[in-house]
Amino acid sequence: MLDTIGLIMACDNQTELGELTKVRTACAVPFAGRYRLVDFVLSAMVNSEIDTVGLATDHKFQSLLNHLGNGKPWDLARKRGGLLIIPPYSPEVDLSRDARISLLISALGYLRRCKQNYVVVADSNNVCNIRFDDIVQQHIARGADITVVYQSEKEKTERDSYLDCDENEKVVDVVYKNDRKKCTNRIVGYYVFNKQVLIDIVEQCRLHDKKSFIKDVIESNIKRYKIYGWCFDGYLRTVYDIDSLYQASMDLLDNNCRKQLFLSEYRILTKSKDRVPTRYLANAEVKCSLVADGCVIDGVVENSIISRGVSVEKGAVVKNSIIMPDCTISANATLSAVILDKNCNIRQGKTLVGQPDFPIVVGKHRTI
Amino acid sequence: MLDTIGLIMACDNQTELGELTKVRTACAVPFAGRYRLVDFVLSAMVNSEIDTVGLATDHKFQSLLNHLGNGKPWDLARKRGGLLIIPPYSPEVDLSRDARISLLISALGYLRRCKQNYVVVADSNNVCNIRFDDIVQQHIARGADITVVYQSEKEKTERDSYLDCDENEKVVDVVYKNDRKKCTNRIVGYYVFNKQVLIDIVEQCRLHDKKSFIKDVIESNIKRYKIYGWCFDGYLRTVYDIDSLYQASMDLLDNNCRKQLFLSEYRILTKSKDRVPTRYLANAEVKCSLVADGCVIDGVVENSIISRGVSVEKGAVVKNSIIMPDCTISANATLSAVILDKNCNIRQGKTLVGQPDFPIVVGKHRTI
Amino acid sequence: MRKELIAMILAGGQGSRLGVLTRDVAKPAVQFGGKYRIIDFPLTNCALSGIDTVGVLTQYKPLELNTYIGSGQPWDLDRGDGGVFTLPPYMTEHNGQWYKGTANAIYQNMEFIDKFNPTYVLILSGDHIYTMDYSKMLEHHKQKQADATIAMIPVAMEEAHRFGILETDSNDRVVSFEEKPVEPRSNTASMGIYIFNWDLLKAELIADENDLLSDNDFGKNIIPKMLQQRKAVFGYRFDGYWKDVGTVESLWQSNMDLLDNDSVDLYNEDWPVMYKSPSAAPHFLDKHCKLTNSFVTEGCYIDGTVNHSVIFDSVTIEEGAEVTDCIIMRGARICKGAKLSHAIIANDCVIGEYATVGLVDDSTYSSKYCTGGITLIGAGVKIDARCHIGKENMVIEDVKGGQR
Amino acid sequence: MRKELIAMILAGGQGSRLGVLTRDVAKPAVQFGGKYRIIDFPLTNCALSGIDTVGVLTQYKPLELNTYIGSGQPWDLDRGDGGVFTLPPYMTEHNGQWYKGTANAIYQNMEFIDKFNPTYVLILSGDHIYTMDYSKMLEHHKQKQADATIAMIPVAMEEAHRFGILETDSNDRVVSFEEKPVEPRSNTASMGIYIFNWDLLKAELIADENDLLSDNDFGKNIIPKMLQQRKAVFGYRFDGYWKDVGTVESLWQSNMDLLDNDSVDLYNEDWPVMYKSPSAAPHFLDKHCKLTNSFVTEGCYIDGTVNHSVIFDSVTIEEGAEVTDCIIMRGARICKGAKLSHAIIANDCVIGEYATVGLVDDSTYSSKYCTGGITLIGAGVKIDARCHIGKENMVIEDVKGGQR
Repeated sequence: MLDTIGLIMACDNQTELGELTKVRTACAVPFAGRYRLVDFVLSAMVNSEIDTVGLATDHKFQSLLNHLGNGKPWDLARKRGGLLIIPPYSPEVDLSRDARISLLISALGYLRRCKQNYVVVADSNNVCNIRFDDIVQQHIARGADITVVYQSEKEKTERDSYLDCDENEKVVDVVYKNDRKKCTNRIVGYYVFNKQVLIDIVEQCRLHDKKSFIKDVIESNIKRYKIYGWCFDGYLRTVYDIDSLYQASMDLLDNNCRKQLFLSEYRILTKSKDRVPTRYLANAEVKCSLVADGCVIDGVVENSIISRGVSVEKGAVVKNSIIMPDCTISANATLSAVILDKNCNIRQGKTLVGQPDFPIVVGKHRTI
Repeated sequence: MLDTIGLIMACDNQTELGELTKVRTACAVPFAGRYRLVDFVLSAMVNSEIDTVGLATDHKFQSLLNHLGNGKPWDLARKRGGLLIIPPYSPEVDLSRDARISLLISALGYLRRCKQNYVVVADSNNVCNIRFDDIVQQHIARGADITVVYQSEKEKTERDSYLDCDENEKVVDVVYKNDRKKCTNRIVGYYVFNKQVLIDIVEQCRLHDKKSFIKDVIESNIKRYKIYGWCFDGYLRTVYDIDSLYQASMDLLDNNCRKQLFLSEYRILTKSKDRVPTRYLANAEVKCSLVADGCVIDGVVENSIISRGVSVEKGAVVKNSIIMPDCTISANATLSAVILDKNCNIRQGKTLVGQPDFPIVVGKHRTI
Repeated sequence: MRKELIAMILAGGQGSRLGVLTRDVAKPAVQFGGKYRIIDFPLTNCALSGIDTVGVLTQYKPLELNTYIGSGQPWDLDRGDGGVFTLPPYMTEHNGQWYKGTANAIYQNMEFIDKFNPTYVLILSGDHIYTMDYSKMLEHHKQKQADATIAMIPVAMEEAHRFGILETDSNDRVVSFEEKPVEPRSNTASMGIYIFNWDLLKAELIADENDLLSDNDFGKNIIPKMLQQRKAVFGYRFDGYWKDVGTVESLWQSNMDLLDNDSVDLYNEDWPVMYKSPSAAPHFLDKHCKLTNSFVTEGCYIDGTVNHSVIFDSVTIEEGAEVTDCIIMRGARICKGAKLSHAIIANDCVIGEYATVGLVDDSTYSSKYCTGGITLIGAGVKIDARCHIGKENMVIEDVKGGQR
Repeated sequence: MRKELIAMILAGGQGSRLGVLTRDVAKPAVQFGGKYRIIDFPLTNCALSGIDTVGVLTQYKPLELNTYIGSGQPWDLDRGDGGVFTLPPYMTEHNGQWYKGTANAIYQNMEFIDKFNPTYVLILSGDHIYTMDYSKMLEHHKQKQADATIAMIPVAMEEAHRFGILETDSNDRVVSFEEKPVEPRSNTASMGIYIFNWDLLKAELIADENDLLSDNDFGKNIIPKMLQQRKAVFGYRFDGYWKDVGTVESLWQSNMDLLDNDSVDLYNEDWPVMYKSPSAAPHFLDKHCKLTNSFVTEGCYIDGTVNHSVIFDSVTIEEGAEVTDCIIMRGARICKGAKLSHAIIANDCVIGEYATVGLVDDSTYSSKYCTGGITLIGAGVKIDARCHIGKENMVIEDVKGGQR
């Protein structure tokens, strides 16, 4: 067993998912037909044999709580260790502050109580199948205080931060879009900390009312602590907004991406529901689509993600769309480049057409 | 199975437990050596074969969440039904409002989703071993819309409300301390509602910004709905404050009270911990005391409640006190009429003396 | 801990007529309908009928069944006071005895039943597909003040000789019972579902055990003896779907019944058939996929043509493969251009490129277990490319190229 | 699903030398130390050593043991990939066979072990009290590149003839092994804890099964044969508390060891002995209670005098009763004025007013199982008021007033 605990930061700070996060926190957004975003990071913890995991939340966590339960689906229902939900320390949310700082402050008690010496701190909005144990081992071998996971990208974006490392992968600077430096090592939101270092930094943030995770936890500590980078070269996409959610979903239709995510020896786990097998009727024509259980399909489906319990009736056409659980696409309706949240109902013959670079989002429980 | 769901209101509204509720909600206060207050109402639900139970919380619910987990210790870890934690709908708490109204508003979704037709609504600060199924059956037999459980008391107090019933036990009025009416049928905080009636009332409270549970949910509906009383004549004590907590604890030393609470066919369930048996050493002198597992006793204990994992060293004397889990009473220390919260440490030879009508309270983690 | 009713599921049989499908597992553990196992049906029925204490009597290769049942959590049967218990034969101070018959199996577990001190005991067999609310049968039992109640269903007259056949009077009282009669007197068959008053059954079991000539079987001994003694034995009419999946052909047929909507209602929200989920990603249908009138579940990759088939989880069907009227079980791979018809392909089989199963007439692997045109390929078997397995064959070992 | 190490606990034995204590339960289910059962020790050791897959081989009266183990949750052994499995003997197509010996029990479960494809297998017996980190033993096994490793402990020379006795060289390699030798060559005993390379063990088990003269026992057959073949068999020294609780006297003694702090450390936070809690209210000590040098647990009511005794849950000891050097198990009631000394009182016994147990010399119920001055009263037995049960007696049925 690793001398490591996990700390998942389940906040909406980094994401703008509009309608989809109106009644749930971002990491509870349904994804890939039967999962929620948080399943990827939780599974990664378990697959890395980290069996003590804290999940710090801020608000709107009812669906998350229902999804997680006692952690049993991830084998995290333990007497010793297991999954611990860390609700916000105080109900007042300081909106000027990066929510991740608030979550870390809420988690101080948890960090102090655990006996392990290392912490994997992780955002909850990445889609990937990663192993943290390799990173922790490298972290220990290098004698690092902090290890920051990055991904090599083609160019810089407004929203991301980038790592400038020396030839030993030691971090020398954090770089932003407007900085002249060319480096495009995108910080993906997974970190390994020596636990005491993390506690000290968070205490400082609390005392001095620091507001930004990247600036105040990482960047301003480059001199004081040994911070290393660690390059992840597998499939990884961060879900910030509707565009990246849509893109990450379409990636699932690619055999290679899907293989990296789901056909690894290390499985993505989720809460299972008793659904009947999906039933294809006489008029079904389905191609290049990912379909979950419990659906009844009698229409045309192409390049789409169909979640649990969806009905696509005769003559209906669904293309380039993401249909979340328990929606009904009635006879002869047409959807193209649409994201339907749970329990929507598209009536007979109705049409919604978006574009792949401008998908239409329909909120929960809508009938159209 | 009963056509009934449970809704537990876990708020601090009705209680003033000072130090003891600084870091936990009232119903998570340890009681009777190995329980927490919430165990009594939860067990009552399960013993009444109510297997769908919502528990609505407001803030400071970390210890409650840890205690409840997925509900397994109460046999409420179910795929269908089971225990559902209902966190506050919005983090902003309207302090002018009776928290119970806010909790009921948060629970509207849960009430609507469940198919059952009756709801047992229950406060979480009573110590008793009650059966709700008898009450529900009576409720149905009488064709009631609301049934209010009361207890016959000797006199009225400032804080309680009382039911005036006619000869058929139909409620005709709610009476307060200063009212002239003599009636002393104390409302204990357990109610049965026809679900739709409850939903309608709570919707009204939400729309018209009503603030008081007793006034706006019960009293103002006496004309509109059929409200009946139901008299509970077993042992029941409501924990409002340190005095009533102390009294309820001392009741446990009475063989008759203890028998009613713990030796019924219907058991009080709680989360169990792996503790070794309690060990009595050569100098132990223990009388009239309730002692939980995992203690080591080598001193004198009388008329006290000793919780899990407490150490009473040689020469120490503990009388008329409540010692919560994992405290140490060092050699030759003396405690009389003291309530020690968890993890306190009384050093060698130190003395704390309160009085049964003025017990001294020591907060968590104190060393004295 | 007194319970009104507890259930005992007889799950010890091999079910040898299922051929290679029960080589490694007991019959109740046989897979069904894409996601289920046969045992899911009685377990779900118990849970949804409000029965929270269930004993499962095992004997033949119980490992997979035991592991599958586990704590009973998938059926909400992981309870503090009760739950699901697997009950294998065991040794006592004096000796150990295998279960000799259905009645003897219950006899050997009287101590278990007595622990719960039930008023009634429900005896079920673990090898039928049906959904049934046992609480209604119990009501009927109580209302008739019966000593025993037998669930009964009309069957085709020409099939009647395979069942225990009942005659009842106008008050549902059983007047005659014959196990597998040569000349059936009616077409009302016993479903092998009994409710007994426990005190009475216990006395009968003890008497039966002392009768050295008895087969210790409910249908052959206990029920006829009770009738002989003029005990109040009643019938309880059931008219839903009920199928004994005891043969390769009936297993195949009952899967096809699901596709044809002539089966249990899997979509009934008040009676969801519960099971232990294997948990894989949603299935992916690739660009050459043509898929109609079929069940498909998690973890599959399909790029071929599938019609009127039940596809279990994690199956791969490659481009150009054609699967018709088949059952393809967990993890099997149907390679490019293979053609399959009227076949049951067990777990983890590989059907090589351009191989065929169930298309040609050939009796190389013919088997008495395979009737009605159905071909069966046993778990893990590899059929090499371009090999042809004939109709009504049963293959239990790899078939290499060059062999036929 | 490949596991480095899985554990197999042999829990099929009756342990007949425990007399009436194992009349209804297998020995590993016997209660110990106020809250525990013997099986808690190997299960806790497995869980805390990081072993997440454990097979428990049962055969004799397994119901209580199976129910106790349940899903394995109390030991954190309810895992998705692995967990705890109870493994009874079972029927195959050909026949059914009871476990003939320890080696045969493992032989019959080779398929189970192969499912996890482990590199090493840890064989444990379910009837010792000890805490041990098996991961350290595995390290030793790997470091020595052993084929098999046997845990060993020094015992008193005069006791050595009861054990398997080893001799090792300076490198811990085993040079001789003799099961229960008449003239022991050393006082180093096998603890019955073995680690084997699974591939090798499997071959040995198959060979052993084919040897018709073999007792199919690890100590008598497998280990001696491996030494004969000059396999690399190493010893692993253990020097903690380890006690075989195979007799009434040793069970009593090991409970007393707990009271005298000469036992396993139950207070070690890093190695908490885990168990399934029966869950009752805290115990209550009433006004006449005098209680010293004892263990007491939940649900008890004590108003009498208790010294140097282990009191299990829900025991009642009334005013004026005197209990010294006793073990009082779950739910027993010691009535007013009764006196007990050096006795084991099993579950739910009632010792009547002013009765005595273990005080007088009397051999009415004498038994070969009761030695060392210990008296044993079987579960549920009622001793009427003022009856006197002599020392070293074993009572298995109610004793009525007037009888002696």
